[in-house]
Amino acid sequence: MLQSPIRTPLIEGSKTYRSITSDILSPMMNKAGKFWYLGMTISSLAMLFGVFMIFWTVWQGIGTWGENRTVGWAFEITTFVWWIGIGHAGTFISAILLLFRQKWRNSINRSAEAMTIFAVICAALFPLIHLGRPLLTFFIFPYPNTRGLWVNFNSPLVWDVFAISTYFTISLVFWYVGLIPDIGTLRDKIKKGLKKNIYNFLSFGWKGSARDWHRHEITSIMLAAIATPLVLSVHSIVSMDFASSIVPGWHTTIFPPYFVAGAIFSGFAMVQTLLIITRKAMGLEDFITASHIENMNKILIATGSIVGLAYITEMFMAWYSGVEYEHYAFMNRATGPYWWAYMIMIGCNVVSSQLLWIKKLRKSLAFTFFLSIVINIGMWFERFVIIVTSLHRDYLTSSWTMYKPTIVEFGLLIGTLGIFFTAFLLFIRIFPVISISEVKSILKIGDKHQHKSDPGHE
Amino acid sequence: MNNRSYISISFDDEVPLLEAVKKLRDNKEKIADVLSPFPVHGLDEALSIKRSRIPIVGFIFGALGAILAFGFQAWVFTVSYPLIIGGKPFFSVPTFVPITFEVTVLFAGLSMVAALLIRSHLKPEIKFTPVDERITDDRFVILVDTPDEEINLKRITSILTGINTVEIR
Amino acid sequence: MCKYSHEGKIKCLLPLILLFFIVFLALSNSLQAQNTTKAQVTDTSKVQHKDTTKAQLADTSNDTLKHQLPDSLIYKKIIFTTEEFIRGERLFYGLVYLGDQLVNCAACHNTTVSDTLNWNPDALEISIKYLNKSAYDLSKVLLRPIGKTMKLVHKEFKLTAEDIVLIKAYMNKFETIGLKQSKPVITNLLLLIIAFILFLVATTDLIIKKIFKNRRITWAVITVTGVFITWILAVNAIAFGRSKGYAPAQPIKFSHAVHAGQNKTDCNYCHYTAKISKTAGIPPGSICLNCHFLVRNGTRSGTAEIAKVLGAIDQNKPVQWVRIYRLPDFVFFSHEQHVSAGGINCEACHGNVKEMNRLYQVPDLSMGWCIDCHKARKVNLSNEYYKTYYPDFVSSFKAGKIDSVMIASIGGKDCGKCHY
Amino acid sequence: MKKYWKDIESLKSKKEVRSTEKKPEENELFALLSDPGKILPASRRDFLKLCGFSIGAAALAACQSKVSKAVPYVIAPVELTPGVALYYASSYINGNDYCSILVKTRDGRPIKIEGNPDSGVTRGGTSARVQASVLDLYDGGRLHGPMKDGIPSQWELIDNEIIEKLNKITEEKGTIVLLTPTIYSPSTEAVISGFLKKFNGSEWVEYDAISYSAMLEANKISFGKQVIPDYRFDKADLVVSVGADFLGTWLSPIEYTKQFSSRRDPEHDMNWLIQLESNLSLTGSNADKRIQIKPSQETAILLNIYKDILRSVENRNANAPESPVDVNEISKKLLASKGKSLLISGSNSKQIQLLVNEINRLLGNIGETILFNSYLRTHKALDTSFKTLVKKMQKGAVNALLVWNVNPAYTYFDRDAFTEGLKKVELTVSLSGSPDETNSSVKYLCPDSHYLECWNDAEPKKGLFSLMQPAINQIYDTRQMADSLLKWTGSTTTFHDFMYGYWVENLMKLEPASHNPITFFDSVLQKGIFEPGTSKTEIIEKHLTPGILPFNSTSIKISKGPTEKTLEIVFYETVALGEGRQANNPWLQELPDPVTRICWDNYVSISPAMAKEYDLKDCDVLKLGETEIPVHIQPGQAYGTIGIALGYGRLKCGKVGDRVGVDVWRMLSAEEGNIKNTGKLEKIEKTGKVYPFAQTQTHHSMEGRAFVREAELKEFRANPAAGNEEHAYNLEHNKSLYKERTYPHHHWGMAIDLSKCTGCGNCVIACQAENNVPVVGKEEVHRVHEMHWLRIDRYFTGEEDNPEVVFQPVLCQHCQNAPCENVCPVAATNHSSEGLNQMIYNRCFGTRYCNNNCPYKVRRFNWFNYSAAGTLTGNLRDKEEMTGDLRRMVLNPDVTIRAQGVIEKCSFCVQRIQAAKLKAKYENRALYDNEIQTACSQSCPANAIVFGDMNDKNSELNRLITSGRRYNLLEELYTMPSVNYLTKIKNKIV
Repeated sequence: MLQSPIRTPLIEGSKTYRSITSDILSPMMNKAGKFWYLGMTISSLAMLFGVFMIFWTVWQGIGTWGENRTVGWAFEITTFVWWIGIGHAGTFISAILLLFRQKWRNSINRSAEAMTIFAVICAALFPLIHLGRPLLTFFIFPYPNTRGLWVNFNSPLVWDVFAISTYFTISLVFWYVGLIPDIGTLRDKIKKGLKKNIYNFLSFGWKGSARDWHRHEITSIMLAAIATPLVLSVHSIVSMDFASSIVPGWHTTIFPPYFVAGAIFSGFAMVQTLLIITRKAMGLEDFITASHIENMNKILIATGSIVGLAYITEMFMAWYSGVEYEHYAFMNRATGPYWWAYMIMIGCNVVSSQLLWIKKLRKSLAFTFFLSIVINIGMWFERFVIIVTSLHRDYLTSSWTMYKPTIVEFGLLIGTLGIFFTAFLLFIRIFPVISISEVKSILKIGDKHQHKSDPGHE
Repeated sequence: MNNRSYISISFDDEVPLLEAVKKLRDNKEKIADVLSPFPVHGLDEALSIKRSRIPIVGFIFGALGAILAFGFQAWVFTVSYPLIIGGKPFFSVPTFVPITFEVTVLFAGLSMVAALLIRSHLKPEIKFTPVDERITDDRFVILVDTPDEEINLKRITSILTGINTVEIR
Repeated sequence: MCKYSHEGKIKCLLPLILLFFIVFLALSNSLQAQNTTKAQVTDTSKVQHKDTTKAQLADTSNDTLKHQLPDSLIYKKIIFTTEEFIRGERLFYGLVYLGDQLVNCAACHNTTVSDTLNWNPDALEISIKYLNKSAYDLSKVLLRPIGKTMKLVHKEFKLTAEDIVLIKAYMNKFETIGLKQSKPVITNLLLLIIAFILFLVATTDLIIKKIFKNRRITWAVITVTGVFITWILAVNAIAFGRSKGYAPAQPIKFSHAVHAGQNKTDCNYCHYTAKISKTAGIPPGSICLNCHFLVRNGTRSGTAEIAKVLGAIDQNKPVQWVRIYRLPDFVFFSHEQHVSAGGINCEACHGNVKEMNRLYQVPDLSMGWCIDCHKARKVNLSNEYYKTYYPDFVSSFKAGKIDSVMIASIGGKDCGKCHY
Repeated sequence: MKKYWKDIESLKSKKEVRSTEKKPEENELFALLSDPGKILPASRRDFLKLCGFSIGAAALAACQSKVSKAVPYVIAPVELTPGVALYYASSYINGNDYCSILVKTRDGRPIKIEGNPDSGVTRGGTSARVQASVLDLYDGGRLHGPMKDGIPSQWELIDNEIIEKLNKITEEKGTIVLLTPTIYSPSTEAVISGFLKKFNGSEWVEYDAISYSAMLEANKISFGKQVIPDYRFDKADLVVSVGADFLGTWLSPIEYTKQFSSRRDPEHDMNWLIQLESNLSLTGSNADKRIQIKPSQETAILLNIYKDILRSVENRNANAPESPVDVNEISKKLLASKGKSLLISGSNSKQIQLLVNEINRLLGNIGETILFNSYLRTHKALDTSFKTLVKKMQKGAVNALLVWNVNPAYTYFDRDAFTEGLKKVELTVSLSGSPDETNSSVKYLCPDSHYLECWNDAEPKKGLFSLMQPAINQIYDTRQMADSLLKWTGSTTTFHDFMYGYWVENLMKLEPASHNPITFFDSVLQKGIFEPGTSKTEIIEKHLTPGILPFNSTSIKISKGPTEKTLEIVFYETVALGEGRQANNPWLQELPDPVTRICWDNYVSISPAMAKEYDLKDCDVLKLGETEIPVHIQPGQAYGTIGIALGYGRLKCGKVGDRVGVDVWRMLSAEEGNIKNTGKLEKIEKTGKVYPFAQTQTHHSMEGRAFVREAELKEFRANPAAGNEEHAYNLEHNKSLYKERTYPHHHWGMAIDLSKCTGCGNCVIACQAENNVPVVGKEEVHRVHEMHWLRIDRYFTGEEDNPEVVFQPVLCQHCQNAPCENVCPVAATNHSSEGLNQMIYNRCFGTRYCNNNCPYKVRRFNWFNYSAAGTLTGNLRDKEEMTGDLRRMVLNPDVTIRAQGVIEKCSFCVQRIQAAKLKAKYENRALYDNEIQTACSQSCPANAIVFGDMNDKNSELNRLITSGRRYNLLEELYTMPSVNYLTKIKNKIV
């Protein structure tokens, strides 16, 4: 393992262990500010709006959406894939960067993981409500029943169920295992009362013993080791919803890596959005430093370029395959009635992320924030382009039609954004957004007292 | 918990902690436990903690999950209720791969976490009294196992002279 | 280590007693099978009767006087005091000592909904019958019975005219309230709630409070209640929407045991469409009339039940049977297919109807039940149809390579054979 | 209310209400069927009770744990077994439309109409209108009983009043007029003549909204007979049609489609069709050559053809103006097939029809392709007689007007004159069964029963008789028209008895073998038809001498060609709605027009070139006179013409049809007494409004993809696989990684012959009726939520201004490697061991993944609660009230009603397959070829759809699928469909 001889410190400001604790725990110990309440109000209103739209959809039927005979999936699966994609950054940061020993991740992994969990919850909502008969969702699970029936293991949707539920479970467990020592800190910081009891309950009796730390680290690294293929598999399987079908524009073998890259791209963009707000709002500039943002921007360049490459490859393969349906499907994407969506996709994802080659922009927080939102919009449109433009003009020209979303569908998107931000706002008030113990362990990096070894690797 | 008595030695930084551990072990003191707010690098070797077998648990359960998932799918499609789906054969291995993988990961992950919780006696409890409330903040504590406090306290204090301790009691 | 104090022991025993109580209740409950069914039965009868009652009750108040016989003023009485009512009730339940005999009407004429088949008309039926008649008519039956059975039972009653008027006055009550439910049953829901509370208490105790020092008891409570809750939930989930054992009270006390069993009537005689149609059909009144045109007296019910059939035909009102076997409409089931083409006996699905006084649903009619039979039943390969289209099976059968072909092998497990 | 079929308890409550007015005849309802002489009075409620009796049929119920009742009959009717379908041979008569049919009834309810294969007229074919007619029976908007001044009344009271008034008028020498459409029922004609005799001075006027009176008049002049001849398209090698949509709406389309398609068999015998027209009609889209003309050019074109033919046949010359189109080719071809050709015209101008007759005479077609032995009797009305009537009415010279089944207040161009005249009539009686614009201003309403409730007979063609028998008792308190007339005449017999007498007296002698009237009548009743043969033929002389022929080409006036700017309007009937009689039928309203694919509307069709010129877009609203009407750009519409459909914009037909589309009847005019189906328009005025259509197909090109494979006859003769070369390539190159599955026992399949299919839409409605396909309404169709299991794709090929049209019925292809099956997470769709792609509705929870993955897009999702079968309540979307008690009677009890959120699709009519297999097993035999007929194949008027077992080597299906023309749709995807298409062969040989 190569280490650069001089490292820039990962944490800025002169920090002691004690000040780290008090800095990070301050939101939990103090009253929330005006902006928190404002954000909470807005996001819960959005959530309520979404809940009403869910109720309306379930009661009245999927007909309230703009979908039709030809376009059977549109807004909802677009948003589903978008959220699942966002949900990839968290585990990517915690697992893959942990395996690659990117120490800077320690400041951001907690919030990224939380984001993952909330994003997966938002995502999982869509497959549920997009069912024609959501009350029969339990049909999807292979449970023993009096009909003697199981499920169709050929179907990518069943794979999805397994992949997403596994991903959610493992992410949640990973996140919680990491939280246990920090909850211990919280428990010890709070003097008494119900709050203390609750944290006590949640801390699982963490005492910080060397053996516990050892097992904790081994478990973390092993979870990271299995979460790494998991994170790659989840979006691969989601992409198989499309790739294993017969629809021109969906039926492409490039989808798994393309989707994974896209997912990490959008996930990091969302992490950027959240962290830039969080560090500002919660005064965590010392922990989430400009170099964190820059590092993530570098990942954005990389994944953005992969995504761009995938776009080009798709086009090339469509032409090279010689299949007229493929050929038409891709021409239709770029030049058909939904050309604007395609242009938004290219503009927001490929062109904008290339701007990050400029160091000045890469280091600019304002630009990064703006860009992260642009990328998220772009990635939403990527899925929209894949789903809608492929479906609306498929094989039989007689069935070609257009798709127009309705207010209900927008409501669902807004609603999940509401759920997401409500959950995130609650999270920052309840649990430390930065992993205290992990940050403490990297406090001295860039210091004189540099440690040569890494945990759990001997 | 047991009723044995300990001498606890507190530090406010990990560097003296490591030195102290080394010295204590050199002096054949029994270190019952070391408590720290974060995993101190090098402590494992210093304490000669054996590598945990949690990965093995994970492997066994992962393998179990793989066998169960694959076997279940194969049984459903060939024995329980074979259905003709898309002209495919009943026993088509590629189809079973994704779910087999996911269940493997799920079993391995959950089993390892379960092993961690069981081995470290971590469980939800409403009443817990820590050795020192600052252990989770900025205190590092060595617990030395001792049958006779009075004598050992002196000995240990002498061993640790020169090392920046906060408190020995 | 746990120290056992006296107090501690009681504390330890408490959950055990509760547990025992639950298990006992659960067992006793499962022995008296089909609570749910009972509830249904009750509902029906209530609904059924109420409708008619109200309309007719209105009639009574106006018409009672008209219908009364002029020979005795007693029979004209329509207003009763509370005491008189109570006497009527006591008379009906045989609580009044009449000379040397106790006349208990309720002994034979049920006042509650009953699971078993009581051939005697119940209190409600009688009250409906005599609603528009005077107490004088009732007195004729009680004091001068005609039918064979009635003569035997209603022997030398020493009821006065006043008593009969009071009995009738009391009986009219059934018109409005219907029959009572037989006995209150502790439903599984109650047990489930108790078990759930115990489970919660034990779990919280285990984690938080630690009142019971002995962990083993807490664990035992958790395990047992956990198993119980799971079991109840599973059983109810499986039975959800099914009605195995459903045995509703029918408007006529028709006994399959008498007709199909004792009298050996062929199933297809009454259910004559079973062989030619997808539905087996409920026999029309005209079929009943084939025999009951002549047979007007039953050995058990006297003429009462047969009279209902004849009356229905006379008035041209079909008898409204309560349907027992019922498949959801997304299942296509053809009796013709099974009886004619498949050659299956009625008993294979409907059970031993010949011994059922009151008919009940034998199978649970779940898809698994259908499929199991399709997997196990052999195809009649001598049919020309199979010879033409399944020559491979037929030839290997003849060659002795296979000893039978199951329905499932010729597509009996295809979804689209029943669902379309 | 909506729970009717769900539980029989609701029945109970109904019955209790009824107990006060119990009728002794209740049980005899079905006796009607066994005792044909009796027509019983019964109310609608009796009928409802009857339907409730059969518990088998009530199996439409949802699974609910509440108590359900099983209510048997008191006395079981002998002929009716609950759960078993009964078929009655009958006839469909609705105005001028005729079809010989079999009525399928289940538990006393007619639920489906099938074609009667024995009929010499329609030969087992039906049309969409015939298929949909069963739904009219269950139309709650029909008149419920007799009315006086809009107030419900009693038959006896009304009868007495009418009889009294009629007698009074007769005594005072007043005029009684009976106004009907063409009546071709011999018994009814006899009843009417009895009526006319009884009431001296009464008149009978026949009035057809779509008039063929010029043809009748011309034939009177040319042939001495005022009849429509028997056109024999099956005998004609060459058909030249000038604006006659004989496959869609002209005269007797079912019969002509049967005849025409029998000659579209490239293996054997292929005819040639040239269509000259302005609108792109169904016939035009099936033509081998289509020439766009303006209606005003018809005369000139025909004169030129006449000139050519006259020159070569009789070596004479005739004057003719310059022809707007080149007719040399047509003339040459006509001359080449003398005696085997047919020239027809859809014009209602006497001189054009005379010209056509003369050309046909010159070509020697009279007696060959134009016969008079069994001439068509379904169109007999003369426009002049109605015009005279209106004039008389206006003068107040009509004292009583009895209207039956015509609606001049809506269909007559000068409707104001009619309504004005109607006010001056003392006694106005309407005998029509449904509310309409005419009978809303009539004093007495004596509603006729639906044809499925009636006894009647028909003689649609001379010498070809058929019977109509009731398949159900009167749902409402209605009485059939002939019965009313008999009653008013003073007769005590019922019409059934009258008809029976008539048949025994007049028709039995045509069948020399029969002596017993009862057996004679019963045998006819059983078959539905009586065709004693054409032994006594009447032969029109083939060659009338020119001197005698009252035809002189010089007498023909050629109207001055309108200026270039003047637009000519062509009014036409749509295939679905015709003149608008069945406008209240949601099935027909939702049937997309075969050519434009628009439903629930009419519109102005203009050509793309004109649209460009006037800067019009689809859906722009125009102002034509006082009416506002949206534009549809229709490739193939002749430049300078616009087409508008009649039969829309009704105001008083019922909830479904009211205000659907625009009423343009007023824009018609008369010329020489005959109502013209053309008009003129000086300019187009835009309103700036936009009106969206419900259009089921918005893309009209195949984009170079080989969905419909075509070849010319010449190529086909040289190479049977012409145009289908890809098939061999695909067969060779398609490979599967897996071992292919085989279906050794049964393997159901279908062949659709694109050469034969005319795209008429009959199969769409047949499928809808058989499979309980819901109606979704205009807005939902507009949102691309239509539910038809079977659709007919229509593609344009060639240039935009003069496209060729191809039709392709697309249904579930039952692929062996079905893409939909792989993706369903709950295996709600999978394959049966007999090669069917099965869809299990109760397992489906609606991911719509199968629909996405279906390359044919034949799966349909229940977007809303269309059918009231779901678990949730309060969310019903049923604008057309198809889930009402009465409408639900039409549902097929063997097919599940699909709930909200469930995918559905074509099942290959698996209920029919299963029934036929059961029958075979029961009878211990193998299946017969063609024993199993799907709803679409059974009634196809073109015999384009063949269903069968692909494993049966001797079947008709096997013959078709082994032909070189066979291919599968999108076969390059290797989905291996069980539906096979046969290439479309067009005859372009000149």
